[in-house]
Amino acid sequence: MISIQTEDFDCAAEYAALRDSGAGTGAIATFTGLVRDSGDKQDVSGLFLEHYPGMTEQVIAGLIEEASQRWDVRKARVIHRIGRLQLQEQIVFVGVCSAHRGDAFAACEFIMDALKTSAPFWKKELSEAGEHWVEQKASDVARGEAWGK
Amino acid sequence: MISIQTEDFDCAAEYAALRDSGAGTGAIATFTGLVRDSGDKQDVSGLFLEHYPGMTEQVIAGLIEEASQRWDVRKARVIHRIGRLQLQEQIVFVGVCSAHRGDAFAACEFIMDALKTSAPFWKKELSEAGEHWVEQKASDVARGEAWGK
Amino acid sequence: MTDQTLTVRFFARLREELGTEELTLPADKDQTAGDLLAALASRGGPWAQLQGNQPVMIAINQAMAKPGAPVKAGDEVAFFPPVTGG
Amino acid sequence: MTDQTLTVRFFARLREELGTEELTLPADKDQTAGDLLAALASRGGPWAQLQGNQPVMIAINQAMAKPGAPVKAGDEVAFFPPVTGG
Repeated sequence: MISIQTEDFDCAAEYAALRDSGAGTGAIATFTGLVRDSGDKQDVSGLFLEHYPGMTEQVIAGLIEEASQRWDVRKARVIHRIGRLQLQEQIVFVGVCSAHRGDAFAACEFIMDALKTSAPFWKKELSEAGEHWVEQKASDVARGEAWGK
Repeated sequence: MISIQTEDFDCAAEYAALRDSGAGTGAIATFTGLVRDSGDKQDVSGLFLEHYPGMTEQVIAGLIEEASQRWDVRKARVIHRIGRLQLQEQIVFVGVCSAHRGDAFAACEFIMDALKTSAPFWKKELSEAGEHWVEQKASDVARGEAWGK
Repeated sequence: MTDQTLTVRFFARLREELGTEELTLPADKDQTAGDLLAALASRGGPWAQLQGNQPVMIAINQAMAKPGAPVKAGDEVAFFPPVTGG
Repeated sequence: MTDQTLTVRFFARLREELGTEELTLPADKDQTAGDLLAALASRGGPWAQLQGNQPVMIAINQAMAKPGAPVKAGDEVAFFPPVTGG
């Protein structure tokens, strides 16, 4: 399930929903991204997140589908926030449940890494000094490519 | 922080505590293991978990220390239950918060993998057919060794 | 006529710097996304950056595409900077 | 005298099959964990498995150790099957 939303999300509710996925589930891996005080520049006070409605959901659905073909995925959940976010607010949640530990970790990390380089979101960092659009990082591209096909 | 306990744990409270770790935190990775219905044998109805008190805590503290040397780790939390557990109960929780996504994933997965092959816990599977001690899996040993030093 | 036009959308830094969210353009025959980008860049001013040093990503009908991909009437073509979500 | 003995502990399958959680044994001079294991295995019956086909892990004073590691008076030596937590 995929949600793109301005409002915050509740990791506890998401975890409970992931856990409710049958007696064969043995592993749940989750990732949450928070707004940090240092991004491309220092003293970041918040973010503005823009996305491409429609395409975003399609891209993420494709990533979940790919993860499900490569690993045992019982349930996968992706939430990504848009709009204006304050320091330490939650930005993104990826949760995967699986029969096996290795599959849960791999699918969760793959979805997160691939989302960062292929889902159409753009981040603007806000600070007292002004605002600027974040540049894509070579390290993120490398992490995305490392998953191969 | 490390807890070895018979009682269940609350992932929501653990997540909230991990999140409260300063404005430099950008990433939280968690893993939870649940009792599955098929382990070494089928139709598992529960587990009994034994541990070596004292040594367990020392080994896990060493793993967290090693993870903190290898990656950016702002906070790490490990909970492992002992005693009798029913199907789908939570067994283990590992949570790591970090400045960076890659570090959070790596440290969390490393601690979990290394715990499985070095922390003195032993699992007995319970089923209608009887009970038996679980054998260590070659795949777990391989995953542990893959982290090298 | 919708049938003879295509929609062009811009996001993030491009949207801001071009001061444009969306355009409706006549759909030329045998046109690629790269042709469209070149035509827009030739408008000059901020538009020139569409063929500048900074990479421009292309999506056709909400799927990532290469400059050589054909675009036709009715298509939704989007141009944007490399993505930075997550 | 505590000074002249060491404690041996067993866990999990070994604890059950040996019917023993803990032993207090005299501490011999120049003894290794492997010597101790051999001495216990020579008791026969279920004890023979301590030198059987199944691997036996060793901890000395709550840290993993090899069979060649020396054990001395006051030490806590533990023998157990490969671990299976998590």
